[in-house]
Amino acid sequence: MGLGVEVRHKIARRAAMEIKDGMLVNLGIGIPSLVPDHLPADHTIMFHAENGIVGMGKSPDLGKEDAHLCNAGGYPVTLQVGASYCDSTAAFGMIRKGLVDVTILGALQVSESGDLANWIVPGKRVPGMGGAMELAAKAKKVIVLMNHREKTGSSKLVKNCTLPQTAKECVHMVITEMGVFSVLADGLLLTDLFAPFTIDDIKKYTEASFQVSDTLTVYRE
Amino acid sequence: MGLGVEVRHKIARRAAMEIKDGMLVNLGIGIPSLVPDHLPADHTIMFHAENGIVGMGKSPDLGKEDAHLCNAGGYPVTLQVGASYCDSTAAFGMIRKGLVDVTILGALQVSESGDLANWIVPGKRVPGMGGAMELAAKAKKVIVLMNHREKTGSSKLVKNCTLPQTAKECVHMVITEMGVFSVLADGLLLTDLFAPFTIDDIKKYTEASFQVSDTLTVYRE
Amino acid sequence: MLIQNTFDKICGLTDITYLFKDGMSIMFGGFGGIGTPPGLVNLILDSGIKELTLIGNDTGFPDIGIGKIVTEKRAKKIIVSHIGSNPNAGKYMTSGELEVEFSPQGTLVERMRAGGMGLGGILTDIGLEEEIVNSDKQTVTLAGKSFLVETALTADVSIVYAKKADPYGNLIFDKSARNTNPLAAMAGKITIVEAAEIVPLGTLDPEEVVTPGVFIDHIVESKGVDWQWVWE
Amino acid sequence: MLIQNTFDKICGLTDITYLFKDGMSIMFGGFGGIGTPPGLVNLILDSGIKELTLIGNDTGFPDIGIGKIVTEKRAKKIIVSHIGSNPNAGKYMTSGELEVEFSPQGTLVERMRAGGMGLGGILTDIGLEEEIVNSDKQTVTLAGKSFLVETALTADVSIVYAKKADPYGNLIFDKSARNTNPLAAMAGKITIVEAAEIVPLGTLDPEEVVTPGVFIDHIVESKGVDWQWVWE
Repeated sequence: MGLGVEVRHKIARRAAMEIKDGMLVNLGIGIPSLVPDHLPADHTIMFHAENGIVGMGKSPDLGKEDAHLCNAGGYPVTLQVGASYCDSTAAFGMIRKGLVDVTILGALQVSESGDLANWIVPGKRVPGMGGAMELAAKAKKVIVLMNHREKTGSSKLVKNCTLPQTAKECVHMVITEMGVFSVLADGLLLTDLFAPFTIDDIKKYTEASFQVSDTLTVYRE
Repeated sequence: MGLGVEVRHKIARRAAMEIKDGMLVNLGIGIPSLVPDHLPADHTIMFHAENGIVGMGKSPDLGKEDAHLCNAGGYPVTLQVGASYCDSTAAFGMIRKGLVDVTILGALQVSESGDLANWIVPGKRVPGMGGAMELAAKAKKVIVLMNHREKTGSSKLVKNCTLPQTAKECVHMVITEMGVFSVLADGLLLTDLFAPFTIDDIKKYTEASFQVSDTLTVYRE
Repeated sequence: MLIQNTFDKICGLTDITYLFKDGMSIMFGGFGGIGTPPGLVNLILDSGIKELTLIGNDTGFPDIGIGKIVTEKRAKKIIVSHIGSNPNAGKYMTSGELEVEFSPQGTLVERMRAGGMGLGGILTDIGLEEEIVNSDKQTVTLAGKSFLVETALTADVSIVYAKKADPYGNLIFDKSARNTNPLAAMAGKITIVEAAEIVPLGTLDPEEVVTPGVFIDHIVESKGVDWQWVWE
Repeated sequence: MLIQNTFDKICGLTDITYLFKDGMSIMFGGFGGIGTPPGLVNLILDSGIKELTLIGNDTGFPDIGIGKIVTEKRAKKIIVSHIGSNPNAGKYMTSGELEVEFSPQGTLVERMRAGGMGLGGILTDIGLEEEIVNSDKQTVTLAGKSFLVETALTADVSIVYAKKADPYGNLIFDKSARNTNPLAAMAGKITIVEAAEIVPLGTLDPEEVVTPGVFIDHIVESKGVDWQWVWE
């Protein structure tokens, strides 16, 4: 995402605040994978992987990798206590039934009404949706972590998605390097501001319209 | 079925001839349950139970029953070597996919074209179809073991079923105390005759029309 | 060994009485009573609730499994594949006291699974030409072949029986008492498991877990059956 | 220990070469190459067959899993949820050499399972409003809610990878290498398993068997992977 390590961890730390004990959580690749670093050591959160793990732990120590114990990206992981394996239908049954409490994923665009586009750039990159549609449509809470803007400078928080949609009105929260937005029935609400960015900065760089919370939390550097 | 022990075993012995090594076989209650008594001791046939057993063995010795290891009728069984348990969806997936090689079951009526009625007597007995529809419709070979006639004397091999049908054109073979019929594309063929019954006896007591095989096998008593 | 109640799922029967209400739907695991949770059946009876819709493989025997609830006339409707082993069910059906929806066994269990998996339903050709099955159902034609639309089943509460449960609700079952339990376990809006044994977190092999704990809301310990089996 | 080939299912790779033909459909287990049978992938490559339709979760990596077959341009069509980890698949798709049918991952695996379970398909609301998913598909309305009709998938041959197989074909899998293998194992008209270990009949616990042997036609012993994992 072209963000520095500190900013990436700032975003991950804020996302971690949305996760409570006992929840089932699915993390996408990139910044979302940093979220566990910001959870209490004695948490009882269970991590879900689309390839059939409930209770996926952190990366193994170097040399302790098991080629048959990997995350959905194909990289070695370990198990949490109380974990289980299942086949892919059960892994997605949990998602479709709404048992994933929080999914944290990246995005290409998010619209004012919470539409998500995160899987295709027509004519450029067509990787396939993988499990993104199920996660986006069915997780109880969908949190998007993304750069506020494209490399070209254009806003990724848009009035309407111009890229093909992954799922409609599915995003609950967007966290960027500038701040945190909640997607409410009447539109976006800026709830958190990451200094040194100002509300004016965000207004300038955001295509979507948004309200500012009366109880805006401002994070100093 | 009101048949004597010897006759019941004669029917079961004939049915056993249709089962070959390596087959997956589902047996109904009543006479079908006697079939294993007539298989070679070293057979490699696997028995299927709708409640989730592949490799169901014979009844346990008295006092060795396990309430959690029972057949679909709720009576204790044992396991064959190589057995496995599964849930009810897998037990029926095997049936629907056509992996049950032979099912042997009872019937109220069988028609000339192999329609089966074996689950309901309207206004009298409506037990529900259980797994009969899947087994009748999808097993590779459906063998019906039944009395040739009702207690009232009327034929159970009929031109058209008057009782509600379990599945259409599904029966491949019918074995009664009088003989054995194959259901062919052009109708019933009597292939085996159990003496002392004669072809004339069968003609007299059978509503369905049938041909007699050129190579009729006659079983002396 | 002391079991830590890490996920607040382990409880006593009295803790969950509040879940049971008149008119609710209850899905149950079990096949001919085998694998139906005896303590939860008694809890339902003791709670006095009525006008229930019961969903499961069959109605057990008159004094075994879910059959006890049917016998006591607590159900207004049952969705099952079979009532042959419980004459009371047939009697109440005939007298008009009990509505019965029959589903072929393989279809019924797929409908239960579909509910648990968040699907709308399944397509099957079983019963396509049998009126008891096909009446009032939509059909879909795929590549020239017709299929019945069979709808997913869910329930307000599912009750299941397991051999072992850990505090997360990971379950393993006992031989042929598995049957419909893994399906009912997934299809409840709330699922209660009665386990013969509750074991510490981390003691079940992750490979052997049949039902992942995420599907389970409440865990109670079983005191075993209080009925006599038909073969006893 | 000597393994008795009681069911004539255990064989060498050369015994099953005859099963592979140009233009056939092949379903494969595995997720990002993990759990895809390496020996059977090589057998397919060595057999020289082409114009294949491949069905499975994804196209692996260029030199890992089913990706090797895609890279060698042996496929004319793939039915997958994802090709992102194999740039060759994207390149051939763009150049028109490879037809790609994308199915959301959870839908894809239910379609595979439905094929194995003898169902016509399933109903889901995933992708109902997304054109890549809903185009040319029928919808069914149940209680006012719309669902897509997603058709069952089967294949001429399925290839799967297991940790252990017994002579009947009863299978257990290895950690997250289970993934789509139990589904592919059921959905093939013919299913071949490559097992890390073949064990005597009766040595697998009947409770731990994930895939019952009745779904398996041929069993070969694995020599392990001949590729380097992305993290190595």
